[in-house]
Amino acid sequence: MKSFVRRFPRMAIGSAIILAVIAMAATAPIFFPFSPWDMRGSPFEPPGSPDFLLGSDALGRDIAAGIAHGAWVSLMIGGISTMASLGIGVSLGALAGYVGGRVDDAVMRFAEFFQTIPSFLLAILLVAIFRPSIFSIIAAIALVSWPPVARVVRAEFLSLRKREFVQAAEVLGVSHMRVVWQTLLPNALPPVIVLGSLMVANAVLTESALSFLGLGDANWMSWGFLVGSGRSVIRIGWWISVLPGVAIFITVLGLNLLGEGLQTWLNPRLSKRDMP
Amino acid sequence: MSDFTSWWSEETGAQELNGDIRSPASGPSRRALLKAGVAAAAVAPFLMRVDDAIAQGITPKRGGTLTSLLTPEPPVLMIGVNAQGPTLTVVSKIFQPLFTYSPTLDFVPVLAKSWTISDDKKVYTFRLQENVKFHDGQPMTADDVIFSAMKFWMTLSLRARIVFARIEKAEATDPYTVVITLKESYAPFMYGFGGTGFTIVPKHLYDVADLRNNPNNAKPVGTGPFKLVEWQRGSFIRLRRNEDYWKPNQPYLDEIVYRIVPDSQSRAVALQSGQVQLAGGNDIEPFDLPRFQAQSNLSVTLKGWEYYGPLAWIDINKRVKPLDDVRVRRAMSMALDRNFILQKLWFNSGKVATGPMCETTKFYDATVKLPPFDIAAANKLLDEAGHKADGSGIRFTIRHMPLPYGEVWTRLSEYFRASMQKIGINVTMDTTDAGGHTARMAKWDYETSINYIYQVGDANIGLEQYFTSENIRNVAFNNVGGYSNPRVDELLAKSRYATDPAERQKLLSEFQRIAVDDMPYLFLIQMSFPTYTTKRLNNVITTAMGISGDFDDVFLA
Amino acid sequence: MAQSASVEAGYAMTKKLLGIDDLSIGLPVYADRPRAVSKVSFSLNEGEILCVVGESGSGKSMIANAIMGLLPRELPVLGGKIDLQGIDLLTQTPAQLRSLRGSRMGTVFQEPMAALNPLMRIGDQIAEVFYVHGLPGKPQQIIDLLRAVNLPDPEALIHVYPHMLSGGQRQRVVIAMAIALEPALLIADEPTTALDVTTQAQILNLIREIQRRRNSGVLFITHDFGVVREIADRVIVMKDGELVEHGTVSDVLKRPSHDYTKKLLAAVPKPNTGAPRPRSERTILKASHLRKTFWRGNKEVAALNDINLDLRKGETIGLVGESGSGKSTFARTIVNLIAPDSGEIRFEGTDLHSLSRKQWKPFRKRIQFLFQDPFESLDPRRSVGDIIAAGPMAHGASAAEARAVAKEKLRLVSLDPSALDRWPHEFSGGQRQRIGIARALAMNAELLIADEPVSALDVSVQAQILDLLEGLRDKLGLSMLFITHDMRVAAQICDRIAVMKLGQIVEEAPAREILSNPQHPYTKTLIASVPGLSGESANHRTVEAL
Amino acid sequence: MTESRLHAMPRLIGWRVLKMALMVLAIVVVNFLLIHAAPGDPASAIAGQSGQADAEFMRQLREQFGLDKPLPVQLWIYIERVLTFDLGVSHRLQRPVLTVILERLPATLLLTGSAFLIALSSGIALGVRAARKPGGIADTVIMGVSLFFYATPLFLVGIVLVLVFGVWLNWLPTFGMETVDVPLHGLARVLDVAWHAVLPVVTLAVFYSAVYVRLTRASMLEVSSYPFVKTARAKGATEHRVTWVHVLRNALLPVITLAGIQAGHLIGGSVLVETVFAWPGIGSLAFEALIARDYDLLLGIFLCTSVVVLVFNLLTDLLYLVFDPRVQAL
Repeated sequence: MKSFVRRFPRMAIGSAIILAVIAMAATAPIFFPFSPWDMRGSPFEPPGSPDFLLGSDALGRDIAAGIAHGAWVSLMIGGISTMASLGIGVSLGALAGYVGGRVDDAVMRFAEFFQTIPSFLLAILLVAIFRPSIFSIIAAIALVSWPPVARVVRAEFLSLRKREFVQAAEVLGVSHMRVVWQTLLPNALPPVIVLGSLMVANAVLTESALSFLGLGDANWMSWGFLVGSGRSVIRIGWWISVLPGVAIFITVLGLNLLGEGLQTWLNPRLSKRDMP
Repeated sequence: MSDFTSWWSEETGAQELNGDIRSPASGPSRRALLKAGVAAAAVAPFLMRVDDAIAQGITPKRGGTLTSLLTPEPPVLMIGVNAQGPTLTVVSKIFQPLFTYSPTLDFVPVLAKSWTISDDKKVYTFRLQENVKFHDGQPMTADDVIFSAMKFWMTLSLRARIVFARIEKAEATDPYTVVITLKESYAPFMYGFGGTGFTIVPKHLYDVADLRNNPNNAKPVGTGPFKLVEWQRGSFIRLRRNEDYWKPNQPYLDEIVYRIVPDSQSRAVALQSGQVQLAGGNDIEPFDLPRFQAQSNLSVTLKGWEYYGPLAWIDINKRVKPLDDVRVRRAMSMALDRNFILQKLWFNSGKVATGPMCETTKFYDATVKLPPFDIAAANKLLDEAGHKADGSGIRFTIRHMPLPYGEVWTRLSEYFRASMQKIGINVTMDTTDAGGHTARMAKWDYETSINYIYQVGDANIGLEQYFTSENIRNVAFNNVGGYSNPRVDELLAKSRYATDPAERQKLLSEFQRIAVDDMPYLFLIQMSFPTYTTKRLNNVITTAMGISGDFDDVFLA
Repeated sequence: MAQSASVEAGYAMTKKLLGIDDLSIGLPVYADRPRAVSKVSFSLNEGEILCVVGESGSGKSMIANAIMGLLPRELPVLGGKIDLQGIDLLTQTPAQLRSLRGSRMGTVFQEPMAALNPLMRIGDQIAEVFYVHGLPGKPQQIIDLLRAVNLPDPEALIHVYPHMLSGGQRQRVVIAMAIALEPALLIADEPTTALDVTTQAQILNLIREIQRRRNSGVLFITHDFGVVREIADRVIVMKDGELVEHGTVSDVLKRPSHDYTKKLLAAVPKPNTGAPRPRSERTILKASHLRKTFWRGNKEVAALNDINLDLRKGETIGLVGESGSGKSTFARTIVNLIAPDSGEIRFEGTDLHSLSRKQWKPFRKRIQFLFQDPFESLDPRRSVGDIIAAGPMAHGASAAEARAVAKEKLRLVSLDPSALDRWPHEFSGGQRQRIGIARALAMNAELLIADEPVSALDVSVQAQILDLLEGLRDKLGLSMLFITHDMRVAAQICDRIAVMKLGQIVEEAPAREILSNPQHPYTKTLIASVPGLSGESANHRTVEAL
Repeated sequence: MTESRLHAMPRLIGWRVLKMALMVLAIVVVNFLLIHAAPGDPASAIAGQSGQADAEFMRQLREQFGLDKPLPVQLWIYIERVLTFDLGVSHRLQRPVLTVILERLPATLLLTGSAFLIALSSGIALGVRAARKPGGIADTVIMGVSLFFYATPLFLVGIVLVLVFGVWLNWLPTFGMETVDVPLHGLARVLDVAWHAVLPVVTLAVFYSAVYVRLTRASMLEVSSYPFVKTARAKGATEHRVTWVHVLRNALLPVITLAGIQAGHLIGGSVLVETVFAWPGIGSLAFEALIARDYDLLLGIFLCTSVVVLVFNLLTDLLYLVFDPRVQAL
């Protein structure tokens, strides 16, 4: 453990941050056993006031409770949307890379299509069309973020297919499904895992940007909502925006560190050199 | 960002009416005053505002540029083609009405020097100013007035169409006299025929088939004290002094620049740092009001909204169970602390609502009161109505569609949800953007929502379409909630044609009482949007139109 | 230094150019031994070629890097002295070293394909050598240099980018850069290892020629005793960072004193001198009129151009050719990794080419493939047991059965059955190639297609694997198609040899016949190019070198 | 050989443009369908804005915008119009969509373009510096700062910059693109616009700069291990020359690729920045158009941004073609 921390300090810090955020989300109902929407005192109490550790917002709601409960929502949106876009991206990328030919062409054109439309604009449009709700937000984020995954998986598959151990499986008479599941996917996964951790970070940021623009789901307390709602009163209560913003920052930082750590961990060639 | 905040609009549907609009000075005294020429005594305080200023030791000063804010950017700068608040704010400097309204909703002459109304309240004779020229140098005459009323406004404006359809004929007896004859007496006529609701456009430029797409819409030509010289979309609008303005030596300002700043924080910064000298309407979020009130170089006023009379309420779809139950609606109303809303969300910019009408609106009845804020009583009422709470304390769940016009409205919806929680009503939010909001309201695809409406002086113009059963239709800004009470239909119909003010008061008082009893809407607050000015700026709010006045006497000291 | 004094005595007439004294180079903490190079001393004279021979990991390249001052940070020089014409290189400042590089010492590296900046024109890259040393570097000088390394049309070549050149051409460019300022010392670090054998011969000749013309000293690093024989004046042998033997080329090759040297020399493949095995009447694999064309960009390349081959039961045919000859394409066509455009491949009478994937499946058991790269051909994410068991399981064996088979096959290739639960990366190259063989034989294949199975291995390991394959072939009665670029390897293990060039088999005959009496001119060139066989030593090559 | 490659360029570009046109067409169709799937239409949005509506009014509006026709017909009409470069008329602004967009586009291009150039140049410079000694002080500081900006939400950066430089220090203008109270001309105007651009450009640039720093550093380290770098050192080239001539030029290739891909991101990011800083560009216009259900305008914006992205991709590919002699096709 100690040597792991010493060899992969980024990954250690990153995982520690993410575990802490998960712990915060999990313990939110214990430390804040009330809805984060409850108006529990006077508005605009600064951080450190007796009732509110991190201050209160324009309606007298507890920012600390909002951050703690919001952690769960932000992580859930990040996690589910990443899972979904990994699902789309991996299947399409695997299909393109394994089948090749016209299927490959079609999939790549499709990905190109999604990459040509500015993704944030598309996300805004999708959320507006499907009405802002947690599902439409997740769907929109997933829909705009799968192309890089598909590209990475496809590239991995293409290069793996030329590798001798994959050809060996073919020569042994292993079925397509087994080749894909047992040989190709496990070997294509490391870059996808790295990408995945960065995508969670991106999803958290995108959700907050959407909420910031007023396209969040008002039934779920999320960090983006807090930042957006506090923005117009930033001069009266800077903490309403800034503290949740710091929470976003720390989480994204943790995810990035985790991603970088994973990259060095999963890629031995980098691990020697890239370690600070 | 949702600074697509409240488009206040002066266009609001209205129905027929007869009879005249009573100014406080009625009868012979009024006629005498009008005969005396440019509306003297009744309107004197408002015409003497310059003298007022002089009396205070401030002499109007020529010159200077006024930089103001504008939110959101108007789509087009042509009166009639668009009726959003920001459009009116700008075009009111370019186009002028026959008369406007004082803060007590009396009439103040502008392009009409004077007018007389026949005893049967059917013939209105307007005497026009004689030295008025359009920005292109053409004189303004009775023909322009008749064209504007009978063609321009009739074609373009839904509300004008409803009011002006009462006109049987409009004639010019001489180049400077217009005689309007109504088919029958119509009580709110004068409230639909003045202010920004009826301004004069040049016939020689607009007497063509397609008014909406008239090329002159891009370069509006009016009679007002300012001309449009530059409009950089998304950035600013620049108005310049009309050198040939019909009031000598006016206007005082050289230029007015409206800056388009979509972000509310940036707007606040601009005001605070002195980059702009005037902000109003939705420019500044209510949260910032106390801060700016405390700032010594700024003055803040809540005046200037008497004509529009914005009233915020929670709209309820009465078809949805259990919202069809008046006891439920009353309980919901009792669970809302309007003082909290006013103080904590609107920072005291306005007053709590007492019923369906604003205090400034004609025939407001101060004796009508909403049931008091009382959570316990509200819970009791719901118990009585048979809506028992389940194990987790929830009686039932309703959906709520927030008004997507800015932060404060979102906060209001959150407050609504939290308040309903206290009486065991679970509220789920059903967010949509502005385009979707109107469409869903029109389709009756909502359970509760928030709206605010403009009363434009008279209940028969600003309110009745929200209450009468003939307005239950799939069109937004009508009775989309499906409220139907035959007595209300009858009262409002009678009030339309009643010629006697006392009778109208009686009818509308009863209407207000029923509206509170039936609670088709949860009336929240009477809003007024603060206007912020640097202290150097004078005479900004002098009429009931607020910052949508013509600014011909505004000056920078 | 004292140690090498006696060796140098015979060369007292010539001037000493480079002296290495007691040189030690460290390794990072996690390495398997403390030092990359340990107390190595030797010297090099003007006009002399000194070969440093050793297997991978022997530290031979580290010496070259240490001389150039280009050791990576984690490999520090721990002690010793490097003296170049009286300059102590280890005490030079980086700037001083820089000015020596290129001017006093030129270097040629192993990877010609990657040794040139892909974004710079050839002329500019050569001119840079002059430029960085403050010299004008006139175009004519560059053209002359390109001509000196026997590159065609040098006037046009200076405008060309590296990717348009072949590996041999690129290596010539690198040599041109190395000799541009006429350095006294030329360091060649495995300069021909990545090249085809005919190209290798040309490059060796070129280095020899340049060295003679300019009387420079060459430090030549290689793993191949054939190359040593070809080019060296003197030899030092390295093992695990230590110098184990040095002497003149004839001394070391003929009378090696150290066991390790003897072992290495013994491992050099030699033609099978035993009695030829009888040829079976039964054809197991017959390829006729096989064609395959690839598109490279917009250029058509015929990888297989009417290939005909007849492999008999129990026979081993060696398919020899240089890179791009189509030999690997042919191998992959047989196992349906590549579909031919036309022609037939009959396995015991069945045309494999026309079979569906399902129909092919039974033949997967009978025809197996052995891959070149032991580090590439095993899935890094599966255990050795799983890797070997994959074949039987794909053909319906239960996990337990397959595991039993895997265990048995591990024994067959002389690996401990405990390897089952270990991971590929825990094994050395030779061991991994054994695992590959176990995998191929897990379903009792009858025909083994071996695609360069020993090319990536060190010479001593190579010998072991060849022995193993030979043993298994005889024990199991395997038929084998053995693809290799190395005529010596083919001569050791094959009954017959087919020579491929540009998608065609130009000559096919019993191994002995091909070696002693090649018919086709290309075969002749190929055999003449085998290092250690050419030049004056070519006369006695069959006796000694092979 | 090289020359023939570049001679083939017009033909290559021709093919590419054809492919781009097909892509744009696909985008038009999909966006059209998406936008029309949204609840609400321009008529209801107009009604919403003006707070008035009756059935006749709505019908007139729908007829005026052609919304009474079946969707496939509307789509066909739209495609026909687009093919003649007629993007229709914004119902809200009462002006041709193309005019509106062309009016706003320069502001966005100025914002994103300068942010892009600043991000790219600073990112590359810092990335090179960081890669010089991995693990050194400079590397740690640069990577730390870039990670900081990489992880901070764009709008938060914007807000904080406004607070610090606009409000507390009052050094820089916080909104708009130029001073309009006093009309400026010539150089004064250019300086004025540049002055206004500082905060929005910096806000947008810091994030992308962080991206380029990280990529450049990784790429530099990767390329440093390539044999040709050793060859260059063996020639006696100075470290400076090795870094800037040999390593950097090769390390830039992936940076160019990423930069090409990020054109779309930049425009997306400009929605936020333009909103926070009241920058009169196309990003904020898009958001307004969406809110107002200004279909034609919205479609036009999507079309134009897609074209901008495609053109940008083409430019980076061309750059690649010129830069990397190995590339044969686009």
